[in-house]
Amino acid sequence: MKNPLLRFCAAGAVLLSSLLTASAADSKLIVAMLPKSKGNAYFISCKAGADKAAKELGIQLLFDGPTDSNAAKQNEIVENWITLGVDVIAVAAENKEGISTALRKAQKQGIKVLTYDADAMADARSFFINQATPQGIGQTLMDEAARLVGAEGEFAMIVGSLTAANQREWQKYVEVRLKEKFPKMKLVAVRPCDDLKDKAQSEATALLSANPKLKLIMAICSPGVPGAAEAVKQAGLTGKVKVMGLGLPNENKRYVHAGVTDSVILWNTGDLGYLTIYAGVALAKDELKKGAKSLKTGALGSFAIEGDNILLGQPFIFNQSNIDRFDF
Amino acid sequence: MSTAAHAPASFNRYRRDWRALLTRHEMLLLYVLIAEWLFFYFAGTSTNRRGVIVGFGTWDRQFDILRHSCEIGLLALALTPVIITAGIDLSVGSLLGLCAILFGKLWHDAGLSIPVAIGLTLGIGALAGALNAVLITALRLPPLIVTLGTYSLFRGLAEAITRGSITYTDFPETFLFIGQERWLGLPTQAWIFLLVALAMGLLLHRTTYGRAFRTIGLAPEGARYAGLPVERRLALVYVLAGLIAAIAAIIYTARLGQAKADAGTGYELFAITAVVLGGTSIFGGTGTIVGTLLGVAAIAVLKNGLACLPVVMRLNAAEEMSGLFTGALLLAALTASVLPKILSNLRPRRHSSTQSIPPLSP
Amino acid sequence: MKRYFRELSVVGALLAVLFGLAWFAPAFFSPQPLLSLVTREAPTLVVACGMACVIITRQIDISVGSMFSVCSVCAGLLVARGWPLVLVLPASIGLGALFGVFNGFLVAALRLPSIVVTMATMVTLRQGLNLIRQGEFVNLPDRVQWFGLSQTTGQLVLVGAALGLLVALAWAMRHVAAGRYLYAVGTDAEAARLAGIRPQRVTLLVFVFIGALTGLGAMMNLAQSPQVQPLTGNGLELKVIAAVVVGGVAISGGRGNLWGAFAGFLLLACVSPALTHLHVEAYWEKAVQGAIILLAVVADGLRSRQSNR
Amino acid sequence: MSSPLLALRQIVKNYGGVRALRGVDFDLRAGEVHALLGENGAGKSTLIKIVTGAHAPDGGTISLAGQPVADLTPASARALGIACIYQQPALFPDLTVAENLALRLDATSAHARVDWTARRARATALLDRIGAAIAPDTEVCTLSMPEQQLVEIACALGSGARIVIMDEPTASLTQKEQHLLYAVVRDLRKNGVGVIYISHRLEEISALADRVTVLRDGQSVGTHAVGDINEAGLIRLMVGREVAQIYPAAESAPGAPVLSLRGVGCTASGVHDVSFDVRAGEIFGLGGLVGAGRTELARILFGLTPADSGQITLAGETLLLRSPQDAVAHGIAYVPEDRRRHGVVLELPIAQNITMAVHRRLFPTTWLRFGAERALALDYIRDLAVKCAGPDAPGGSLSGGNQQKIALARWLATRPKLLILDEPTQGVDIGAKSEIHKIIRRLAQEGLAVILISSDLPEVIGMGDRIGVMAHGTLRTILPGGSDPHTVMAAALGTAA
Repeated sequence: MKNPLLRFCAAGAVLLSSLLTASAADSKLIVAMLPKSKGNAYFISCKAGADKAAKELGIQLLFDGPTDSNAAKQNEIVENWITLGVDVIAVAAENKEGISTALRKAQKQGIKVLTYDADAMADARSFFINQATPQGIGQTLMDEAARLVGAEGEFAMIVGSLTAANQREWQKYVEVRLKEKFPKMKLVAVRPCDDLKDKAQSEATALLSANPKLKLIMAICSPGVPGAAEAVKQAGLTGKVKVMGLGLPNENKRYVHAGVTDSVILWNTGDLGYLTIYAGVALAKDELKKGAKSLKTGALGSFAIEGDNILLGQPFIFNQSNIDRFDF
Repeated sequence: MSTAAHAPASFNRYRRDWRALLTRHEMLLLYVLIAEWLFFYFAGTSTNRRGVIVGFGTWDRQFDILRHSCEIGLLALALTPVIITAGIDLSVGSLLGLCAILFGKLWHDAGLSIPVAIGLTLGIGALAGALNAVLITALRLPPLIVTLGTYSLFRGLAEAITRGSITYTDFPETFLFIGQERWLGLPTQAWIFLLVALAMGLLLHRTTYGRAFRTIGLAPEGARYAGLPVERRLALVYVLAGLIAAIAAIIYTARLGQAKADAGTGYELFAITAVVLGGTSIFGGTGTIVGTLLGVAAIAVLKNGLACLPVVMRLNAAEEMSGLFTGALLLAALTASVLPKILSNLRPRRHSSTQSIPPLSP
Repeated sequence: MKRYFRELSVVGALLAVLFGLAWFAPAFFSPQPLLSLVTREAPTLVVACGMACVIITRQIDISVGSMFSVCSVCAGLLVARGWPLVLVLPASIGLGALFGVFNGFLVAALRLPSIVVTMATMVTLRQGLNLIRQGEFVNLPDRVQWFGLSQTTGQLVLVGAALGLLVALAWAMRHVAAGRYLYAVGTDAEAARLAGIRPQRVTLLVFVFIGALTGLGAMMNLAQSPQVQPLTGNGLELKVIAAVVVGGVAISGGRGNLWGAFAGFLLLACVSPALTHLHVEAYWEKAVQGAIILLAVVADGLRSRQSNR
Repeated sequence: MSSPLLALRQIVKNYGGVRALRGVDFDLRAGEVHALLGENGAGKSTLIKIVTGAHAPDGGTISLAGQPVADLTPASARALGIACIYQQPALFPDLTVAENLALRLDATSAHARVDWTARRARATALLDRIGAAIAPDTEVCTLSMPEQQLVEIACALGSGARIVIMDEPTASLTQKEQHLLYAVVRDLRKNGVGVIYISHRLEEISALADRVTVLRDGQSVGTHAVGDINEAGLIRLMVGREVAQIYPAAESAPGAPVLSLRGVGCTASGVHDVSFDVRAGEIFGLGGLVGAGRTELARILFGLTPADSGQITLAGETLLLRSPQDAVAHGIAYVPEDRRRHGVVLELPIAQNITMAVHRRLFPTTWLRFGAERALALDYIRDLAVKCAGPDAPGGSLSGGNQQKIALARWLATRPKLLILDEPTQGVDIGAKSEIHKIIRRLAQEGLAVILISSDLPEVIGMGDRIGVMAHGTLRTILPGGSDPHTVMAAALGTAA
């Protein structure tokens, strides 16, 4: 029974493989891009920009990642890419130290490594596409929050999960900035929403009734902003309690127009993806080397390089006046 | 007296038939695994632009699969005896997280040396398993509910202790060796995994403990009437599960170089799937370590192999596809396991109904 | 009194939490926020009712979270395509029921253990949804929220619907023969068969029922916000199972009732907002919930030990 | 004469290899109480299960009031007016009394509204009618065994059935409740109901029944009007053979006392004040009716339900038996009554079943030694002449008698000082039965102290060197072996106490 079965399987596998590999045999440059969490709208919009760049440059783009932020899975995917022999790996690191081992291994195999969105250890990659440092994000968030409430009063934060590393970083810098510059403001609570919009709404509702003096809710995960906005809207506190945070224009447009959400802060994520691909290809073709001062891209012109950081530019503040101009 | 009828010759013939029957599930799984592997070997291997052979059919890939399977594999090993006694332990994934951060804390905050911290962590794992054990054996509570509670509790404690954010990193190279390097040709943790597998295999198949687990799973009352120490054996199973979860935590930490409260989230589900896929009956009594290993391998090969397929790569959906296929594989395995019984029941129609719907087992 | 000791003890714990809140954080009871919180829990309550029925029948369904997500997304897509709500509602319920038929068939006809079957369904549905939607939100037209009613009316309608369903179901579980069949099958399927009940059919139907309720719950969730997130049902299964078990429904079947499950549900649902109101840091939430579940089962264990003596 | 209410013709039923019924004819007229009599295992329970639709017969016809019925199910049997009171109450323990009555009585559709007031009222009425003081809202699991039996009786009464089957209804009833039951039976008869009444209490039968049918080994051995046959005649029909001939006799005198009990009791299991000695080489038969406390006593001796009073001494040593492990460690072995649940693990191989209780001795390092295990198993398979395909065949592949031998072998392997056998020949065919008897006698001959619990009266009398008779949780009397069955039965019934 065993031998015929084996033979049958082998034959089937050969047949199928010839079909499958035939279509993959085009020898395009392969850039693999790893988001923190694939389902997150933030990274989906990154992918849109990356796709555009990939088409312009005629390369193959692999875009894969964990469905939830998970450092272990990120490592596994990178290691898979190493054995797949891709040309460039671009990573948004969930965990700095954790991913770096895998990235160093990739470099050893001659694969070019970039980081975007969140950096790894400096020796584990060539360049970091710096959309904004955690410090910069924290500052911008806090400054905008202070502007909205006149630098005075209580505010609360909604975070993705209690264990998401980048958000803890942002939160840290928000708190640093708060301490330095806004003594009259007070952070009264930090609640997790497990990256669930519905849970963010429940949490925000509870925050509102628990803290009657609350002036503002800052959500630093993208499902959190519309969730908090819906809570404020339902509580009838539109305008009285400000909502702001890190989020995507499309998910928040209706709340911004309704005056519930005041500002949504984000860099142009599409551009981030676009720039990452351009940088990756340049790196693979040896057009981008250490010490370069700028990088030219197709549609977006050139970007400045500072050390090993390629700068995307400052975070962008979307509000009623400009949000309709963006679609991502 | 017809003692002559029991000549050893006739015994041997029967034994062979029976063995074949027992191993049928494992053999089927082995065929599936081989077919899977061959398929991915041919379909998932190619030559890249620089003329290097890449993809599934490389040694590196095989080692990676092994490396990535160790933690879930360990949890599956821990769960095999649990499920053989007709129990279940949902808390192992959470316990992995708790042990990981306690290990980090012991080393980083308490300043203990790595070996001492490892020792203490294993102790904590066993202790946490003992909590499950006490609730299940002394209070006779259903394992499903007890471990559902500790599933929340352990993860919650991990988050509370680290306030969610603390991540322990910068472990010494010597420690990371366990998770990131190779030793004697294989990834270091694979040796630990194989050692635990061997130990569990021996425990389950070569000692009186394994006998007791099986008997308890098949007939808990019968085991009591045979004078077996039912409570003590059951307790042992859960303590062992805790201990192995702690080992998995150490390996996890060493592989990623970090200890964080979210370690091992959702692993319990994959581990249970692997065990059931490996032919261990969720009603208890039957199951082998070899089956569990094959189950783990089938899932791991599927997951990693899919990620190497050009079609799947183009869809950017390796993880979803592997989840989808794993679920389907599990359903197929379950259905295949009852199909012969269903078919044979179809003929004498009414008899079957006396043995009613299986209740929720654990 | 003694018969409902278990349920009453949960109610007692719930009252203690509520009194504690009234004392330390009276703001919890301000009507509008409370209504919003309660509305958010309404869909979960509907699913928990179904779960209570399933567990009373001595089965379990851990695929509800995935079914909830799939129903939500499918219903959302239909609404976004312009289907009228009167058609989407039965479609969502029907889709859930269809999943229920699948689970129920495998459990009742093939006699597979429900925990494994529904685990497989859970993984398959969740990953299938991820594959197709990649986490993308479904944006809904404005007319959907609150079914086009005003917010307060909509909230009241949803809460009313959930409570109405609870009351109706609790009544039916006690006063309609079919409800009693669930207890009979859950207690002893063989004795039930001897009493002329068809256990297989009851099992199949109870899975279909929880599927349909999950579809309904998904619609109730859909009506609360203008967007559907595909992750929406994540973790729902553990939440409702825990609620039902804390409420005194025995995992071994045949024992417990919906009022107890409701009390357990409220108790667990209170934890998170209560911690917020008491300004306890969020890190403790999961640990507190785990401790409540364990306390409930330990109490059960101690009590049954005593009554065995 | 019109056709009988119920007529069974040539009913055959096989369980696996065991022929439980081999062509039984039976009929029941309206307004009569027809007693069904027979030893344990004669096929009474099987016959009842067929009439109630719980099991389908393998052959024969069933007709109700002249109409043949095929494919009887529990539901259709109920719809046709057949009600049954089982020996073990088949109630739902977590539901209330009223609820249980309703589930058993109402063949309503699933949509039907449940009227609790009416349910309670009916339950109260029914319970009142049989004079039982049970509140309808009590959960059945909180009721005592006799109370549960009363609920069963109320159930049968309320069913409005044409045929009521009572399977040893008085087994666990007290005197007062028995009289309630008799009144119910007479009441039913007066209303034209046919009652099939199963009992071991012969005086009950002569007081209640109109006709009596005796079953033996799955066949009917005669139907008589109660007035035409006396108790002695019935016992002769039931036993069917001369007792002394077929049981192996003792060849040597027993030795010193091995076990002695002094005032042993356990409140939880209802056993009190039991005192007796068992000597080495002696078979101590323990007789009595079902529910007399024999199995409960055995469970005390095996540490399953520890004694809370009295003193147990084994080979001069006073024992505290708190768990089966204690009992095994002291050389007590117990072959339980429920072979399938407690005795043989059907899924496990024979060898593993045999060595289950000797792990510590056979595998001192906890390391399995398959060779030694196999050798040990083969020894016992040969020694006890177990008919099997080999030591690796699963226990479930064996016939009842051979399973019993396996259960016996497990305990012999522990080399016990005291062997307790609980119904060792129940559900065992005749051939295997006498083999088991020979084995037991041989073991005693080798110096083992044996306690033999059996409901099979001839067995206790024929095998026992002395016979202890239990009733209502205590030892009534000790009779010499080979006593007159009537004396033993009388002691068990308590008539001559």
